[in-house]
Amino acid sequence: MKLDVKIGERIATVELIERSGEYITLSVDGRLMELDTRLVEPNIYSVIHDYQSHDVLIHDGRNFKEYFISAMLENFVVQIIDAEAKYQALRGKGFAGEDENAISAPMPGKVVKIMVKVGDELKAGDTVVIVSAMKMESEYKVKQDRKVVEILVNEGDTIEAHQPMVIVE
Amino acid sequence: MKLDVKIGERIATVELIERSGEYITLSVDGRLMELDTRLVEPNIYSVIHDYQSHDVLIHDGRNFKEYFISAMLENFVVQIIDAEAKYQALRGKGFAGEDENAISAPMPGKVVKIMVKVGDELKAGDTVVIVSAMKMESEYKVKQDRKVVEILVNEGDTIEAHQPMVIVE
Amino acid sequence: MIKKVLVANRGEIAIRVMRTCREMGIASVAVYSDADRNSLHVRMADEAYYIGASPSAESYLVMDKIIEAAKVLKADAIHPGYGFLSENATFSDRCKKEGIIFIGPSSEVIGVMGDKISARKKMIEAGVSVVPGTKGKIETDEDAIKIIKEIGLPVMIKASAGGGGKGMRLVREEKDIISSMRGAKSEALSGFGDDTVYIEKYVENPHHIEFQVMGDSHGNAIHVFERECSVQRRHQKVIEETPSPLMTPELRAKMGEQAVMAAKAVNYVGAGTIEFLVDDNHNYYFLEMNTRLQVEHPVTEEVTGVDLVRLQIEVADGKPLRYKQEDLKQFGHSIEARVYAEDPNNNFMPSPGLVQSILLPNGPGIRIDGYVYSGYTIPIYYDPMISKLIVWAPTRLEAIARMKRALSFFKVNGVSTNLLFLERIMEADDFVQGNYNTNFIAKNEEFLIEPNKKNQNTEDLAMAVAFLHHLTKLGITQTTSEEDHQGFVESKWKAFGKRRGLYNI
Amino acid sequence: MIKKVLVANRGEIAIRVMRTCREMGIASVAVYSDADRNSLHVRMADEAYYIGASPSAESYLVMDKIIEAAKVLKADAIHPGYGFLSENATFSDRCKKEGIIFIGPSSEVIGVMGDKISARKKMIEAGVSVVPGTKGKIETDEDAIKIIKEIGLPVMIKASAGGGGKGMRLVREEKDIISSMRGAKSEALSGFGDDTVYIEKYVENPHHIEFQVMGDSHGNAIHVFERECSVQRRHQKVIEETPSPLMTPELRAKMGEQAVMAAKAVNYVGAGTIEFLVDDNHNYYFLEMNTRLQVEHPVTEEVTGVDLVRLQIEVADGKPLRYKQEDLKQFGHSIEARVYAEDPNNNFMPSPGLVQSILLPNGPGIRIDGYVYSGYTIPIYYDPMISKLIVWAPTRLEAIARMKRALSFFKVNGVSTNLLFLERIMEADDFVQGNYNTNFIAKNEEFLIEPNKKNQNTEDLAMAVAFLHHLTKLGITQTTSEEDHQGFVESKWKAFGKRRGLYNI
Repeated sequence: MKLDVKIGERIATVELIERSGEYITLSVDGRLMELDTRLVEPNIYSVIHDYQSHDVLIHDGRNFKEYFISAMLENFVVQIIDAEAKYQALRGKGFAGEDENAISAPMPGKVVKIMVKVGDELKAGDTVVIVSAMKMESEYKVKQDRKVVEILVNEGDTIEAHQPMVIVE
Repeated sequence: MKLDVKIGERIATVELIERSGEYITLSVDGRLMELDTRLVEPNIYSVIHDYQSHDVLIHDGRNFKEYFISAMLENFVVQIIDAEAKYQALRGKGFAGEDENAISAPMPGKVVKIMVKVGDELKAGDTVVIVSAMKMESEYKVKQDRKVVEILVNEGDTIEAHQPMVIVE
Repeated sequence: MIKKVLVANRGEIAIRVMRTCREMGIASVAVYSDADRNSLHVRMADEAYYIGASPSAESYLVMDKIIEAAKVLKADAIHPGYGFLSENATFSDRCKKEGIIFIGPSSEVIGVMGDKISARKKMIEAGVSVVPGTKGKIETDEDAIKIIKEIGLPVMIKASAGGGGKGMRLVREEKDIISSMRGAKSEALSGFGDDTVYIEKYVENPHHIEFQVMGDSHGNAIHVFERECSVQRRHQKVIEETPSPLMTPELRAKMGEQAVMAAKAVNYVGAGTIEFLVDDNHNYYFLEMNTRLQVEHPVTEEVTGVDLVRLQIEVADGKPLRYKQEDLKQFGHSIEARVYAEDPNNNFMPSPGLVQSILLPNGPGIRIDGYVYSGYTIPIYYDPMISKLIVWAPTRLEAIARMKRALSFFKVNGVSTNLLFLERIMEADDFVQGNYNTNFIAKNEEFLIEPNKKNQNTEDLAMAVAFLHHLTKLGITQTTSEEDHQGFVESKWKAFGKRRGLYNI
Repeated sequence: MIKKVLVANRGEIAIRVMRTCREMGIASVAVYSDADRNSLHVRMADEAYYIGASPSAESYLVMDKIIEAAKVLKADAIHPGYGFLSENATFSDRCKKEGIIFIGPSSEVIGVMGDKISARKKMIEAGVSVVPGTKGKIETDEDAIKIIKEIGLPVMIKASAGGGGKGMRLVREEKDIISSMRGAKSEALSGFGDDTVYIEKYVENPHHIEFQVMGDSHGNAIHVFERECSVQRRHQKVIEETPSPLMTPELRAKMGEQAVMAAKAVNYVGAGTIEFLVDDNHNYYFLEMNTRLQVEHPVTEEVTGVDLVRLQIEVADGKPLRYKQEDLKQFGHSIEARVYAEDPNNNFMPSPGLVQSILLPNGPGIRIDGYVYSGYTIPIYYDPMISKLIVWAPTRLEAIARMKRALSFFKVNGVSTNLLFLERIMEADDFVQGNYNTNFIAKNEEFLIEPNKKNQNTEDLAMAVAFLHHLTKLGITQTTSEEDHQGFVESKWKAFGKRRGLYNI
């Protein structure tokens, strides 16, 4: 089992070499690592690697192949790059299926205002929706010229993190 | 829905009158109670009753119809008495399916010593097994004259709470 | 005699108040909105009363609902916490009319001290040092130059009717006075229809230092020393400590005396805070008074052993203050860090949601005033502050080390937090040296937000864990084998030998 | 210079030591058995080393394994915690031979003070007050009568080779001396093959009071005041506090001086505890010395601000003590309660297992030294103490109130605990009045174990919740409706009206 994994600009090949219960041997860009990993709490792994003890928190990212990781007082955004993602990248859409077609917020909140209607032609930087959470309002904009295809929420709705609100093309 | 419920010597009839989501109306021995109950953590209910706020911990007891409850700095052992339990009681076996045929420990531990073998005739008070947990050894005895029918564990085994170790008749 | 207190608040401060109530043998009443039914303050209260929909304007800010709760459940007193109705003169008055003790000052005192202009006036009368300046209308450019020369540059020209930064001009050089006067006046006229301006001394990168005061209804007032609150992001405090690294015993004595004078000037009853701006030369100026318990009150409690909530309840109940000024001593050092559910790497975007588990640091010298438990969903409606982490240690450097230790063992599993940002503050040279003012976060922003210690090993580890977690999600995993450790080590090394051979080709 | 410490322990004390290491910038190494791979001390350590199977005889007690871990990971020092190898002279010696600093006294000191007989002798030489008596063989009944008259009744006749209560006779009246001598001797002969007996003064229901001492390698020794440890169940401490309610400043000064004399007599380096028996008339007698950190050390830290683990590491590193005797003051009052996973209603049977969630009390004046987290399975192999709850407050009564508050907000979800038992201790008159000795738990057993406040309302509530939970388990439940509160209240009252009508028939 082998996959490419991306952090920032770096893409590394990670390969599973042997797995015996919680004891795992793998390589990262050819560097062998022997890990003793235990899921001690939901989304928290205790990892012992070369006698070093690490508590690693992992959460789902903005899509199926993205993860947010905290370890050793550092934060990482990690993307898994499989065959599908590579195909997308070749077509110029970037890695890890970043779906720029759906406008969403990274946290739960309440839709305060929808600034567009279906069919609107938007200029880069136009605000699409305003979402409020914890006394702070955030504007969600399009980064390039787009057209509004579908609106999936109403003003006043409470939304989940990463829930698509507006589809543009 | 109506069931008899037992704490200590008291047996009360509890009847569900209305349930609307987490808002529940029931009666205990004819006394009406309106409860707002939320499962806030696994096995912990936050209950508001007549404006009183209670945190109620509930855990499974020694059998399917028994529960251990902690509330307001008090501990309770509660038994649900349904038709089957009543039938058992009529036959003189006591309520709530107390299965005196299986010797078990109330906590997890390690079987230190099995003092009997299948076919042994035991006198009341004879020790059947010794279980160790947390540096303390406990002896499990028969309360009346019994015969050993089956031995389900070996010395050195780790056992779960309430796991039957020896069957007597 | 207060026997039941309704806490008109939520979150950590509601719990803080209830803890002291329980210790005093006083029953506590929680109020809650739809979003807060499962909140810890409801679970911990003796009684709980539903007061409306989730937005605070429909629940925690609705006086009628709070009063109704207090009446139905026969609470003797209402503790407002901070925020919400805590500095609302109308609410204080309403409680009084309903025969309920408001644990805080009277509406008159809130009125005088709540308004910055009237507070400034009152303080000048009482002989408290305020920012030098004039409030009289400036008629001519000549008057302006004359006054500014008296005050000394730099100054701030402010529109009397102003607000939100409009009609304000900072003047650093004499040659800019006339153009700035004109600019401020014209902006004030177009902005507020009134070109009245006044002039105040501009305090450069000030320290924000506040004094805790307590007054009782018998005419006694004391101060409980200072808190240094200069670590702020957009006027939001992030770290507070006491003693202030800037403070000297002489300055403390002088400022403390002024704080007590300020409290006595308004016959203050309850807990209050006198905020000062202090410059690097130890000049200090009254800024405002907060007529309530402050978020950062625990650091004061840690170095003095005083329970400020207990004192609040006692003086609200008509009792005299249990401490005289000379009874109070500062012992050791305390720092508070405010833990927010927010993402510092994403413009400090709030991060409400489900907390799957929370692991608190605990141990010696640690106090945690929070309200989040494992399985709790932080609502989207309220403040993102989820916990206050307070440390005490004999010395400031040991307190910093302790705070770093505590932050590194504090795990909130499920939402983003500012824990790493707080940890970086503890590592910033300016902070460690106690050499900082309100400019600290702006000055150190790059250091605080972008940790520059990216470590290849940790990155590899993150990649490995993401890979394994992804396989697990896809179902590509063996079940846990019960193989023992020794057996594993052997088989692992055998496999390793093979692989190493391969890699060496 | 110590830069890396291996902690040869587990549970709360391993974590306690690691916290201070982290604050001192010292790396920490955890060791772990099979049962402890998921334990918090492993998660919190910088490094971790596997040392064997779950039973402590196969892991935490195996010196070779511990030394191997220290060598492989290049630890400069080993902190033994309490229990396990902490008072093992051979281990202290082994560390020395391997060139590893043992954070504790030398094997010679452990040897002398670990043995009660030689410790008693050493203390007599040093002029420390020990229980009056003789260790010379008593030959004749006449000798016995003479000696007992000198010591004064009551006395204990003890077999020299004795143990486990055999060969012991308590003598309260002169007429019983001869028969008791004969009884003790014959029991000693048949029990141990040696009829040598000696005589000691019997201390009636003593207080168990200990003094914390610290010594450095420069000849300095200080005491850090007393701890009252009389609340014991079967010689197991349950509650400790400082200051002792029995103590007077004069007695403290005298006993503290003796404790320092004891430490100096053996050139003690490190943290140690001098245990005394004290009678109601303030007579005190050296009982034994513990040559390690005590479980109950936090109460001392709370009232003095001293970090005892930091001092241990500093003096082990050859540094002089940072405090002189006159630097130390007691401030306020501290109580520790030991939280055990056990069932007080079932003969204190241990209760290991899965902790589904844990909610800690926190807030002002609370310190928690524990090791259990939500989702952790408490292993069956080790001590049932899962947490220490320590409170500080300005006065003893406030500390008791605070402890009660904390206990009532402490929730361990999944295993039985003694939390209610601890709460009852805080409510026992004898405890509240500070009027107790080692007989306290036996005397108050009925009150402590059987809460007599059975409340019909709570019982009804328990029945209702069990009923609802049972229905849920059977699958008889509606899914949660999103109906709002107001709608519910109306429909509920409608239904109520109907039912009430029915019931009134």
